[in-house]
Amino acid sequence: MEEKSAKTDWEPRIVGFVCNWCTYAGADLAGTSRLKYPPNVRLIRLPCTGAIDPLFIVKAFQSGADAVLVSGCHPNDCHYTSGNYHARRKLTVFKDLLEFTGLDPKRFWMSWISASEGQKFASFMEEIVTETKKLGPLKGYNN
Amino acid sequence: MSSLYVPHKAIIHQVIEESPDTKTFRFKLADEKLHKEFDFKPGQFCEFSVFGEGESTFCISSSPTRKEFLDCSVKKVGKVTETIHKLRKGHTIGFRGPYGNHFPVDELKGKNLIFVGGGIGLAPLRSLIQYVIDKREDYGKITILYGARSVADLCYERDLKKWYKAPDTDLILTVDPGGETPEWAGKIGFVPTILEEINPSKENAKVITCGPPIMIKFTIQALERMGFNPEDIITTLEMKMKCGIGKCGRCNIGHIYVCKHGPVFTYAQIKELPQEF
Amino acid sequence: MEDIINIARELIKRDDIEAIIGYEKGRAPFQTVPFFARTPEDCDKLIMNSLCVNNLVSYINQFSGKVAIFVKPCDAKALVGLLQEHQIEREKLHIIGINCQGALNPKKLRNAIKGRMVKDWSINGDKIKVYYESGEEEFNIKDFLLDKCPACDTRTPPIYDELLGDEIKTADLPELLARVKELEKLPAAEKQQYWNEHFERCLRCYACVKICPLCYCERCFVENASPQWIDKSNNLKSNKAFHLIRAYHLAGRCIDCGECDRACPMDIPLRELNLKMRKSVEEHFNYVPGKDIDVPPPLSTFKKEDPQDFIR
Amino acid sequence: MANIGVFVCWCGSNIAQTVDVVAVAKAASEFKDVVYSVDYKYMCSSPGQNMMIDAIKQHNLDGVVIASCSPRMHESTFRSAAVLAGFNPYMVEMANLREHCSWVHDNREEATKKAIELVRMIVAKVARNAPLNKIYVPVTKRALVIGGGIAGIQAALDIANGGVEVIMVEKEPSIGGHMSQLDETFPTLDCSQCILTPRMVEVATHKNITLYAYSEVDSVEGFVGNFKVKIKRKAKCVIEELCTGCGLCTQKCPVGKKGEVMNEFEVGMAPRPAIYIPFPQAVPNIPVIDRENCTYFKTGKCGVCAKVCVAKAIDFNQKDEIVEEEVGAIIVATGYDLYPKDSYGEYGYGKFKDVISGLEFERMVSASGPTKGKVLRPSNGKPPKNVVFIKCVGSRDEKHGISYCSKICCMYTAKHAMLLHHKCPGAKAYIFYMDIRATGKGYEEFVKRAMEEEGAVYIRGRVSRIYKRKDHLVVVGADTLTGKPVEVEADLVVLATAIIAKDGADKLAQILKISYDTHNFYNEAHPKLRPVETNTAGIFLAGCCQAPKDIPDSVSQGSAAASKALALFSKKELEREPLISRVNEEFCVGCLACQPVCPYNAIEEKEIRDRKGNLIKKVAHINEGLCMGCGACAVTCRSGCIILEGFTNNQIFEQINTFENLISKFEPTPEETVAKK
Amino acid sequence: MELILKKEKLKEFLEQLSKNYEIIAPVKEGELINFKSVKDFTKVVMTYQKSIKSPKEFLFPQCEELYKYKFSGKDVEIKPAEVEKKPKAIVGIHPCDAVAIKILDKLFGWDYKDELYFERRNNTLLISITCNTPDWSCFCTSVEGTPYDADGTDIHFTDTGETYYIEGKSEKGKQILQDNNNLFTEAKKEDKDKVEKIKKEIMEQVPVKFDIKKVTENMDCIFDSKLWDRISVKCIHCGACAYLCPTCHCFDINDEGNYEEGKRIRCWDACMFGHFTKMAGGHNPREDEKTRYRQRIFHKFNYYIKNFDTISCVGCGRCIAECPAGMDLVKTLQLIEKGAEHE
Repeated sequence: MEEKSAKTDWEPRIVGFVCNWCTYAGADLAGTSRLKYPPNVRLIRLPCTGAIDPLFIVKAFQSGADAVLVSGCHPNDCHYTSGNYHARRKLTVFKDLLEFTGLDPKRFWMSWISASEGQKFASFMEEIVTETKKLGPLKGYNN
Repeated sequence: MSSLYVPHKAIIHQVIEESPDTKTFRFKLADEKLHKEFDFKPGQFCEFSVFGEGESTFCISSSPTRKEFLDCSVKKVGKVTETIHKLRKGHTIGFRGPYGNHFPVDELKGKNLIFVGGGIGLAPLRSLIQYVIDKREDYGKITILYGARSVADLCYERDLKKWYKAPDTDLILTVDPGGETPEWAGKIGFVPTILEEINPSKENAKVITCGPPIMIKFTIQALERMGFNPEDIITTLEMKMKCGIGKCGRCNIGHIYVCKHGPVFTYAQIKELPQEF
Repeated sequence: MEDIINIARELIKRDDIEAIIGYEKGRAPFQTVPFFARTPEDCDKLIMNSLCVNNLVSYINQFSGKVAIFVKPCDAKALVGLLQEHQIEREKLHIIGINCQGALNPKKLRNAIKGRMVKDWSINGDKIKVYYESGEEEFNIKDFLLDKCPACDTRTPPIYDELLGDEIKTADLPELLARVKELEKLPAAEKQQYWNEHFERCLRCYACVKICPLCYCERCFVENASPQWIDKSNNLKSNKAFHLIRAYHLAGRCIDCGECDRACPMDIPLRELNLKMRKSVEEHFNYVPGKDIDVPPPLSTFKKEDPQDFIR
Repeated sequence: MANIGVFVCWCGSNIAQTVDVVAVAKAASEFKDVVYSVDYKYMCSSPGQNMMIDAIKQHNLDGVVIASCSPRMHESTFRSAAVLAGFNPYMVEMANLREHCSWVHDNREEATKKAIELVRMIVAKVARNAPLNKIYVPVTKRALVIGGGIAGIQAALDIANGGVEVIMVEKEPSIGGHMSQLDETFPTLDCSQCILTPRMVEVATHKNITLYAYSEVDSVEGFVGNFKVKIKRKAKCVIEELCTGCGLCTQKCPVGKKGEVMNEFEVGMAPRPAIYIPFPQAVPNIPVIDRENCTYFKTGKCGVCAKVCVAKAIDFNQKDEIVEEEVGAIIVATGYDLYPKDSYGEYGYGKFKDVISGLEFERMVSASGPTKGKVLRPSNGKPPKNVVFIKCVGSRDEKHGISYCSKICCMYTAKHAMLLHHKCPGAKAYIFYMDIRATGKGYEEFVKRAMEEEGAVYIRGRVSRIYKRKDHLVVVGADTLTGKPVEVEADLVVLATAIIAKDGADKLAQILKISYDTHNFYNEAHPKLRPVETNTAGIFLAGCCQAPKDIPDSVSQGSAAASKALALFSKKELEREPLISRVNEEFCVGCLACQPVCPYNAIEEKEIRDRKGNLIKKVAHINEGLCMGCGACAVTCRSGCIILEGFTNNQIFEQINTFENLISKFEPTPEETVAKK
Repeated sequence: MELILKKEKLKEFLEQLSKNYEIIAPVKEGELINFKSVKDFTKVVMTYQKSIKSPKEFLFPQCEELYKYKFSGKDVEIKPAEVEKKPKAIVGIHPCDAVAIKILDKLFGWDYKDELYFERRNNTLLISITCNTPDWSCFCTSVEGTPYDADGTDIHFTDTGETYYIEGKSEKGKQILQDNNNLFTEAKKEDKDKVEKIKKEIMEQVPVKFDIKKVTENMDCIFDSKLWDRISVKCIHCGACAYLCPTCHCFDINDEGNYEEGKRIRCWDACMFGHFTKMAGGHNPREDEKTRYRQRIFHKFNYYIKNFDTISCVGCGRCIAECPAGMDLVKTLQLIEKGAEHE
């Protein structure tokens, strides 16, 4: 671990769980708009943020993610009317739990990014990567 | 180190679809020399690994008299078997074994053999049937009664055709009522019923049976009615196993470890066990 | 004590009651264990005192017929949860409510007697009297209360068919979430260290899961092999994942009976995790579990105006 | 264990320029289960698709990964192509190397590395995919149209003319909507009533249309092709079959004479009786009793209407009634409301009688309106000389109002200026505006005409306040073009108030389970490509319930929605994507935590019984017709008994898990190295 | 060979020992006593009531890797696990836990010799100590054990107050004592007498609770008794008893890893878990709580005798003391002692 963090070429690994209708499309828009952001993010497409289980997040940390991002449609815009509201509740308490057990709050991000917010997506990715770099590699989840 | 649990690599050579939910996997140990030296007895089982999924226990359904390949027949029932069913020619699997006891091939010499099989339960019998057919002169008359739910569920079609032609061998096939097709020329009825119908002689005979628990239960009842001694009825038991070598502690029925003392038992032995299987 | 035996005897005579779920004295000093009375004679063994700690409601579904059950406020809150989640049928229950002024920690008591052989013990008011082979000793009950008890605001079961005694109101309780708030103040690294040390010890015996009245899943997520979310290896990585999700699954549902805490052979402070979830749900969604049968659990519902400060 | 083929697309140079596609294909060929890996210039081209089809056959593939653009772009393309190869389309997945990689990164090495990982994740996912089959559900060939404005009327007539039965539900006593309130319509200035009324009559008389006026949708259950709708028919207290529409009752009704009840149709500018027909051309032409204001209902005495009705059509005992209808598609055309009167205090609306809304002006200029078509000052009943029109009242005002443009105000204000000119010769129109948006056919010319031929004075700028000076209103503003303050002494001020969503639109959306935006306008499924569909299959949108629109747009959307519905009805059975949730009944404990999270009410309790009929347990069951595959239930289930096909836990798990690969486990970890020493 | 070690010299002894051995000894963790690999020998707690876990995990870890696998193309690479070679000394093991290791030896050694276990086993030195603080749940004396008889260990300690009375049991143990001769003094007769007295006193603290002969005799005819229904209702089917038990040895074999690589591991399993014997098709020979609890008791007090000529219970009492549901093995055995008829 120590060895890993000492390396200067360390790049954070970020997993994003995003909904198909808004954020995934927003990321697509960032692409079509040729906006640049760091290549550290791997998105996993789900139909809706409502379909994101905290187990996914834990598993992502276990699998070596240094930060996890959940993003979906803005309130009221959910393709399935309420998935994002359910996700918001679930992840509110789960985020509390993660923090309570010592996870830095800057390692778990949640956002609403619509299909038209390519710019927001790109700059958000930029920010997450920058912040995660400041924190260094995550310890305590991947042994 | 820990060679006990480390499987040999084996390569799938052929996948045969036996029935809608059963496939036979024909494989060879990757190490040629090891494959040549590998020996087992009919009735023994092995641990079959799909790396990343886990191990599953299957009997070896081919005969040690035919050494080119090893066969395992697998019915799709759970997570591991589901993945096994996705295997194709050329895939690598893990294999350890053989484990457990075997059919008493020496004791059976000179006896008339009656095989009663149901569904995928024919797999362990197949090993023995091939064995005795290959050593035909050592054994007496062979009667094979094999049944399945429907015509499509009958396994080992190619073998059945060969057994049909084997010397001094009777092959009787049956399907459960409703499972027949218009072309079906075999019997229609449950295995125990057909067994009583064909009424094989118990003289100098041994019965080897395997199939679903309910079939075994009624077959044994039928055999008892027909006057067979519990000592002359041989079957194999199935329990959940992990290690296969009498350590992990889940396949025991009473103090008997199925993986070590079994899986082949006579009905006389089974009667003595706690009824927990 | 007479009371409960008489009540039980009357109940068991009824045709429709299969068993009475209560407590009997255990073999160890200060031990009580769950007991299922099926005959009037059995009923004589029933006891009820502040050492009756087990939450009995998980035993209800062991019986196919109607059962009578003695419930402390903790048990009753669990009942509310189970009724809310369709796990038990109200008609198949006769609930005898027992007021509670706090239950005792038998382990603490055993430590206090320093290995002396105990002949018997009895509880009188706020004192517990211990009879040794020779001599006796008296202890103050309040020094031996279970951690969950001093701050508990429910002294009378929220649900019952009959109640022994009168309803008790509470006042001037210590802060329930004091410990959680204390832990919250720690810097992230210290929090992580604190929990890692605990999680590392976990045996994965699942006593916490199996004892929990609200963990009734037929297949716990940790047993799910498809996919195997949580590795079977008991290393920090998977232990932590297990405990995080266990606590999360109880968010908005845990009624703070503290059974997980008590059951854990490795002394992992599971209740602190559960309380954190309680705090979170109460703060954000203004919901306290174990009170209302007709309200859906908070994580199965939402309000448009739920807080979302942390969402960007 | 599978045979997976990986097809890496160059997308011309779109991907290949930034990502070393050859390296990606090579790396993929070494992944577990990958038996075939290739790169190609344009995978989506016909030769590209054929390449996939050939490989499926040749290499006996049971999984395909197309590493190209976004699955939102071409997933259906490749899945359809797979079907041609006799291959299960759900065994095809896409890795997004273009939008999520080559287009957003510059560094070739890093982008290639990322591309390889993206492919690896999808390969791992596909290995867990299972073949799925489409779901087929029967269709009820009837449509429900909610709202009888012009959009609803158009949709209903188009569907009915297509030979399909239509149920139309209208909240008000008459259909017609806002269009029936208008006088003349831009840009042709043809009479609104003249073009609308025949269509209203057609609705009433069409053999395929059942009209429920004075009714509301109470509940909707079911799913596309199979909706069960409960409609509340409010009691009219008039027996429709008997009523001849003679109108005697409305004339004799003692209520309303003193202006205690104002006519909604006249935007409160004229009184109406308690039993009334909203306007003379109403359809159906049957009066209703407004029970709140009826003396009989208030005091139990009166009953004049019953006494004068020769047809004996009055029935005070009528009750609200619920009727149930089964339909296969629903068109929502519930229209709009106007921005509330009292919101703009600085314009004196409500305070000064001579400040009116556009719609009030519209009624004023209407020949059938309260002033019989004369423009009169409400304060003194005299014709005005100077009239100030203020545009964007509420619209485009994020601070006080709403952010969007109400779209029609530019045009109708120009129209109003013209009508003023026609009806009040000599009166002068001053128009305060922010921009002029005249984008329709003939619109720009229309505005120009208002300016140049009809003498309307356009002042660019906002009005800061209006105050009363003697008999006049002084409108104070600034001309932003000249940069000078402007003051107009007006006799009448007309506010072009914003269009807002219909009151109760959110409630109806919840009944219909369709999504709506922050302004309560209904969301279309796709802003460009699916503008009349909602995300709930079988429910379509028409008119202003989706966003502000003018009449031509509303009508075209009505027709579009109708064509969508007719297309739906053209099939015997509906094909649905099988990407829905399923319950593992073996482990479900029936806690039903999943039930309240389902936005489609697709989860029911199901009893599992043994052969003898004894109840074993109750479990959750998902109605596959209703499930839309959002997956909320799947993650609510604590024991993981619900899986979402296409996004199963196994698939997600493998995707996440693949991630771990960076550190090879064959190299000892630092801890292991230490331990060995 | 009997020696005396002054208590303050224990640290020195362990330091000497640690030159060749990794020292595993009981230490305090919060309220618990647990065996740990120790470097700071001042932390070692030789006199303790009951360690929460038995030290069996140092021979048979809760989780251990059997081998690693990695796919490359269609092929799989397999790399068997290796056991670390450094010898371990388990210091301060109570006699019950020491006896348990002998019991485990039998299982791991029959037919197929479990190399992973024996590699560790043969590399482990056992230094036992007389248990002078038994608690209410202890019943070693009822299962033919004693709190002081540590058969099978290498060196045995007895805490006599100020000193440890030390017996060299095995050749290996004796050699170690010899090598560190300078730390000890020769035991005298009065020391011996003192130890005998201590032993007698402790024996009194652990009264015999049942006649194990009678229990085991009765087992065969009690299998179908209704008793099991009654006793097992209380059980909540966690694995606490099995995981804390020094003789329980059931394990599971699993693959852990990702899509392309991973390891096969074996980890403890417990017969009280519902899925323990559940087969892939759904059939479970021990479906209900009754059969599972019965299996546990029979395995320890009947099947084990039939296969290995010994019961597999050492009377440590952990399963009783730690059972969250208040299941009491002693009570169960007392019922069995009374026979099937008495229910």
